[in-house]
Amino acid sequence: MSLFLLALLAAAASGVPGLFLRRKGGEVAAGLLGLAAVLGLWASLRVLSGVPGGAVTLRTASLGAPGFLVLDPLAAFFAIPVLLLSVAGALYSLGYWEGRRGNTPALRLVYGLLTASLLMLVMASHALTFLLAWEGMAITAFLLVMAEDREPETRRAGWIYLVATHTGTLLLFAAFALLAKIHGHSGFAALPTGLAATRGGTALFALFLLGFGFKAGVLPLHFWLPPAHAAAPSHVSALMSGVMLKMGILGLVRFLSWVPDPPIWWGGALVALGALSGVLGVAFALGQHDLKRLLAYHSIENIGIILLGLGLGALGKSLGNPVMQTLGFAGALLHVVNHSLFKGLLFLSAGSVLHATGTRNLEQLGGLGQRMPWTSGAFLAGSWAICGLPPLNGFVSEWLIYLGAFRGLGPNLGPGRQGWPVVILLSLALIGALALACFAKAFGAVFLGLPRTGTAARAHEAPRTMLLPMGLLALACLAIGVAPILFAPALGRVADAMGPATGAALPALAGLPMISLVALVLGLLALLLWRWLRPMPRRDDRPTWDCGYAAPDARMQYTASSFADGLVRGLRWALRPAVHLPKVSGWFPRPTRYESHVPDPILDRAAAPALRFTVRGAALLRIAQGGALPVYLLYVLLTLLALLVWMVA
Amino acid sequence: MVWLLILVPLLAAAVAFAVSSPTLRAWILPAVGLLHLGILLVALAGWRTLPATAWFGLDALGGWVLLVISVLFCICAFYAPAYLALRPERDHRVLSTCLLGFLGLASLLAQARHPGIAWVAMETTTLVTAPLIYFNHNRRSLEATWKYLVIGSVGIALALLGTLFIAYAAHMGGLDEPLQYTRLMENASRLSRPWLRAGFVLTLVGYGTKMGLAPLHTWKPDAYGETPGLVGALLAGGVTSCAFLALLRIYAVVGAAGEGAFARELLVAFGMLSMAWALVFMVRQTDFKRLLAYSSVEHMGILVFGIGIGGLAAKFALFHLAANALVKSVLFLSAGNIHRSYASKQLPFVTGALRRTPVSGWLFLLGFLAITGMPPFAPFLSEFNIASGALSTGHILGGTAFLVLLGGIFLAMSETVVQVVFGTPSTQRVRTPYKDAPATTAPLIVALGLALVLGIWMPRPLQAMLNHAATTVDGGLSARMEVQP
Amino acid sequence: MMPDLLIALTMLSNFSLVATSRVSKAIQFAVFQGVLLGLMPLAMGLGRHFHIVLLAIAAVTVKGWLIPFLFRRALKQVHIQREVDPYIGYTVSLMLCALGTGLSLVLAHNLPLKPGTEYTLLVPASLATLFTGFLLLVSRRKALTQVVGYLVLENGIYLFGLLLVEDMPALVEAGILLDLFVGIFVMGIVINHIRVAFDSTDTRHLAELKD
Amino acid sequence: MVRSLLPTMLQVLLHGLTVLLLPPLLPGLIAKTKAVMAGRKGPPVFQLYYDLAKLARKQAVFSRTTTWVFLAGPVGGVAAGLAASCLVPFGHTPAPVSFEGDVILFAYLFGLARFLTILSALDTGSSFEGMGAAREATFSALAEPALFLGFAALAKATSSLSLGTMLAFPGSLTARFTGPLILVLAGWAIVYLAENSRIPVDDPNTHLELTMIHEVMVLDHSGRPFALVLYGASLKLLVLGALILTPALPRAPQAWQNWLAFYAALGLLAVAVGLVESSMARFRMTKVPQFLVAGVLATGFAFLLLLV
Repeated sequence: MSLFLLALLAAAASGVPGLFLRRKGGEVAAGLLGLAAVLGLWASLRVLSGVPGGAVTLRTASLGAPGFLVLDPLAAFFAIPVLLLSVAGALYSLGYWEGRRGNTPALRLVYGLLTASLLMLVMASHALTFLLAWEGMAITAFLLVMAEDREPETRRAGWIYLVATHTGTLLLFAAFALLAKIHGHSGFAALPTGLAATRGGTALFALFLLGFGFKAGVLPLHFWLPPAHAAAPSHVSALMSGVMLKMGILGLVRFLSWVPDPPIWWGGALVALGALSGVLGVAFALGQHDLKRLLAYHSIENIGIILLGLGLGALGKSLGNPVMQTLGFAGALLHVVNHSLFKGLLFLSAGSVLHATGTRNLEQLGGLGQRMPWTSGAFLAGSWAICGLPPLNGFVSEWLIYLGAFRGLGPNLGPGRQGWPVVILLSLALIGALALACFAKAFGAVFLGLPRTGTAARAHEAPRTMLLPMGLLALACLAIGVAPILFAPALGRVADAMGPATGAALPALAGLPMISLVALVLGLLALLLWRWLRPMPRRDDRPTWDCGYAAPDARMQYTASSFADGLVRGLRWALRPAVHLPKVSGWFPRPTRYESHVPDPILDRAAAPALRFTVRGAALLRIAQGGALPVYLLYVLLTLLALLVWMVA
Repeated sequence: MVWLLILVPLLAAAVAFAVSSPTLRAWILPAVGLLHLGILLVALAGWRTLPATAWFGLDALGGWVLLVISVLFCICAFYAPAYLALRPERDHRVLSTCLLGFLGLASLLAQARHPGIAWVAMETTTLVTAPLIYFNHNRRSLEATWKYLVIGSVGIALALLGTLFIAYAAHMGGLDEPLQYTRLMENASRLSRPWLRAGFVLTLVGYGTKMGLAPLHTWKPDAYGETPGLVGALLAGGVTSCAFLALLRIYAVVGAAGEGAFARELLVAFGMLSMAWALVFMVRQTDFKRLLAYSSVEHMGILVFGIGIGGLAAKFALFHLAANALVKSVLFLSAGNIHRSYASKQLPFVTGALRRTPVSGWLFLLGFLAITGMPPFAPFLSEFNIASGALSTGHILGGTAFLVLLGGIFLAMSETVVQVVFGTPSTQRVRTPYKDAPATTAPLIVALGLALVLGIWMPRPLQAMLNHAATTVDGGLSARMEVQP
Repeated sequence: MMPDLLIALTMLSNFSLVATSRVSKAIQFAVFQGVLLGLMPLAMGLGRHFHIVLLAIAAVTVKGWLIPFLFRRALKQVHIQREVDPYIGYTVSLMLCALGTGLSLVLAHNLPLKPGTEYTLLVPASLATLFTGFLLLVSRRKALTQVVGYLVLENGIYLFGLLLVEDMPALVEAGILLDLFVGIFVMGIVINHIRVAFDSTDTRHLAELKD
Repeated sequence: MVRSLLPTMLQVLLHGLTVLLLPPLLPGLIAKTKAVMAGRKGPPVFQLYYDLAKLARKQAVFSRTTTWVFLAGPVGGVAAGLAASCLVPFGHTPAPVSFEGDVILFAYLFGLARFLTILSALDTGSSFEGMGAAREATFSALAEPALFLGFAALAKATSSLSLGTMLAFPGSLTARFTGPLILVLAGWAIVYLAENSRIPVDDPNTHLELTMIHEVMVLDHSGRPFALVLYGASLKLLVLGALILTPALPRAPQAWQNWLAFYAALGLLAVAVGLVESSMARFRMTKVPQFLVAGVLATGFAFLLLLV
């Protein structure tokens, strides 16, 4: 525990020296975060290996239950991605951000604070400490999103994010208030049996689902996410998407772990939301042209997968089906870590692309694979993992959820419940296929083929400080993917937190070592075939075969939009793409352009209009403050009369 | 002690009026502020129980409010010299005099044990603060002053009638003057109900006008918008607190008489209405000083709402009094700095404050986040506990509305604040000599620091005092029982 | 007997206040009303209490001499005679005033007096005067007339105060009276400033600040 | 121990040999069938073997735009195919590797192959290959659910998650399972045609690039890489074929009988595909999704039948 607190302090202080140092501030910050990572990981791993972690009680002006910060397995588990990604981001920023912008020291400071509040959040075991860390996280993240506040786009994104996160916080206010009413104190504790079925339990579930859903970016509460992730500096996007969203999941997980007897429909609701976020998330990703927005929508999709897992676990818990429970929760939790790893990797490599070319627009990139081989390798690894393809980590967590869902089919769950596992199966399959298409599009458009613009042609490989963290994350992905069995015991211990000894069964899964085996076979075969191809006679000075057309150039190649076109058309009913299709007429039509983009369903079609409406309404009421003193006095008189009459009546 | 607290500032006011050198006069303010705070602390340290018939004296509630006002005054006073140095063109003889006068009258009000005296103090406060609003001596400030004066006087007159009604309620109950609060509360059961209710309604409207509860708040945006941030801070944190205290005294009597339910309904209703009304006028508010004024209306609403809920919420409403005063001072003073620097307080012209006046910009942003309930600042504790108090005592509807309104207000306020603070300063604005200097920012930082500390830790005696004050307000125990030394 | 007569006169003056269009007349009525109320305690036969006599004298001096003096000064400076186009016309004002009086009777009916009090008219009269003052404040444009309204409103309150005059602490009474005076005084000053700034005391000019 | 181990060793060996040697025969059979139906002589059944041998010796030509990703397609395709082949039982002979949940791995290995093929197609920067890749991605998104619904149905019926036991269906075949089984097989047959890019979804030997799906993706491959592509395609025919055939096959007492049955069935399958190809024309691109949806519906309906 003390180690962990030390790590927390180191993280919080990481930006401070930079304020006073003229040079090397970034290196110091990275070093401190590295120290924090070492200490924190050591502490967390000890806890995950079964050593009991400690608890700390803070004194605040408010009365409360003891144990304001507790380092339990859940906390340790969620701390791991935090530490990994924050240090990776700090390293990355050395090459990505340092020296390029004016506000670097402030940014460093806030980045450290964000890490610290995240570390505090995972340990929080009391409403006040939780909200404290929660808001600390939200506000520091807001400041980081605002890093480039010279662009109006960034300011808009930051504001939307701020409003969304605060709304979520207010919902949490209400939730914790109800919780305090139930417990009599604001500490975290298991709920009494039978409460979940009451109206209070329902309200609690709804409030937590909404409050944490805002942060996790569950559809339809996701609308703040794409703009914010696109606007933030890439290493911040990595941290936000990789870790901050997961704090919403952490909240849900903690809540579910308190409930001994969740009603069936809770699991159902989670599954439904998961399916919605998963499928629509990836569908909307397909329609994006902005690389970082695309990744942001994929975060929504992965949150959906996690929710599917949680829902499965909750169903298992309420049906008393330990296998479903274990596999569901374990899969969801593992996917939390996995997603933070590969999504961090993806955002970092997207950052290098942005760094090298200065644009995020897929249609202006291309052919970067030859110019930045390492970055393209990193992005490929990330895509590989996020599509859940073996032998990387994404597959393992999805495999656990699949397995749980299939197992849920076996025993007869009773009328109306059979559907849920199938929903999970189908949405996972669909998500997998669509994600594959989407990342084929993204990777192809950015790294393959010919550069579509001069900037893309002049791109350069990123510096080592940026490549190193990507490499580390990629290795982590590979490790989990190839040897999942190594992580099973820790995972089991965390899953135990979700209910009586559920996780114990996990390491016993025969599949995990087998996956490693198949992965090895796969690698071996690939190696052999590669060796066979190497010595072949070859010449590579020819243009691409284009059916007899001699000089193919970049303008002829398939664009990202046309790649996704088929699917976007297929999903027209959901995506409602805005297509700008000018009429071409006359014998010699003037040059024209075809555009299509997919606006966000909530932000652009619901939230913004609603806001405009409200503003207009408020403008109408402004006359009440018209400036005429007699009118103001009339208000006083009328209030008085009204009250007197009300009193008499 | 009692008289020192009142007379020191009043004498200082006379001195300030006499002194001719502006700088010297400016420095009287912080000196007296510190002195007053010191005396107050000594007075609070050495509690003794007051006799029921005492005309003056400091009980937990009055002590708490006066402490808040005194601290607030110190912050503003330490800010004043630097600010007044920035305005050499304006003679501040009247300003300084009135500021000090206000401090003295606030002390009088806080220690008055008789409703009549409390009323006199309140009325005089109105008259003393009117010239403050006219500091800028232009048409706009004149209009603001006029409105403040007329609406305030009318309101306070109604409060007088209400006080008389309550006196008559006692008279009917065979209870005769002198009617100190203590006597009133101890014999509350004998008061005649109809007169008591009518009296409370009148005092609520009267003192509510001074507090700025919607729809009686109409003078507020004009007054706060046209005065220097310095005065705005004192009005928003000081005068309103005085009115709130005067109202609480009556409320305590009403509660002690068993008419609490009736009063609570009214308070909750006023709280809701004030928050909603403020929200409407915060939407797309381009003048950030008026924005702060409406935020003040909102927080007056939160205060009465908390009191109306009672129990935990009432305690944290009193706590919110302090939190609000501190953070509001930060907001008003930093807004004043930004105003100085841009020579404008209108939105399209004021952007990128973080770049033009970094310290004030950050203070403004942090102040905004603090006032909207971001932990670990003090307002978070109060707003969270008021909400949870409401929800856990069965006021589901009220609590929900409270949270919804908070959300809406955040939405509206943040839009303006983000535009003011972030972005790049428009280039064609006139350059003003103002630059952030320690003298104009240090007091703000101290205030924000206090708000921070208050949010995390509170000294035991202070907690005890707060608890006693809360019980006093709820009419639980008569004002005679004091915090022991 | 005597008090009731005075009260009746007060209520009459209310009506004439809202009916008159001349500012100077309005002021005279207000002052007249003030003096009536100042004499009230003596009429109620409380002459035996020394402090009440003092109070009466003070009230009469303030309301009958000081305040009129202030008003006349202000009137000379702003040299206006009549309240042209008020927000609410005179006839309507009269009706409203009557309505207010009726309402105050209803309210007073709901506020039972201490058994054995002979001045049953006192409460309705004071409320009616209060409403009249409000009516003037709300319906008139000239700053001066609004001050008159404020004065009338205060009169109403003073009238109710008479119910308690016997055992009201002199300190409080004096304070109230002083405050009234200072209040009017400050308003006078502000009006003067307004005249200088806008060279008119029409409150229509005072509507710059709004949302 | 040894006595029990030996047969298993043999089985695994045979399995491996089948996977390595048999596949190129299937396209030959299909082609032969089509030729016979069309009254032509047609290429020899072993044509693909000759082609592979020739290609292995030829020089490969690479476009300037390509990177290493260009080779990842063929390599990954074959590697994934081979890995997947270890998981699927050939008839009622046990698969070399079999465990709880290998179904999912099986499906995702083919996903991997597809992913890499698409990428290597995009690597050339040719508009045609991009087009093909897009189509592949789009249509497979529809084929996936059909495959998984089929798995779900079988898992429900056999309450098992290992291909070995799931596909060895007839062992536990009762009257109430026959209907669903037929539906699943029908759905999978559609998936089979789509995944192997046969008529009516795609035409392997059309000459108009605009209309191709799979063939157009490999326009630029030549020499050994192209050999791998061809071999991979035939491998897919075999492995997915095993998926369809196994549930349909009766269980024989002796291992060798099972093997024979499987080979016979495989031959029949190839002939059947040939018959389909020669009896109907390619769909318009816009029709293809509806065809695939039919597959989804069939499998889905099968699952529903199992629920009631």
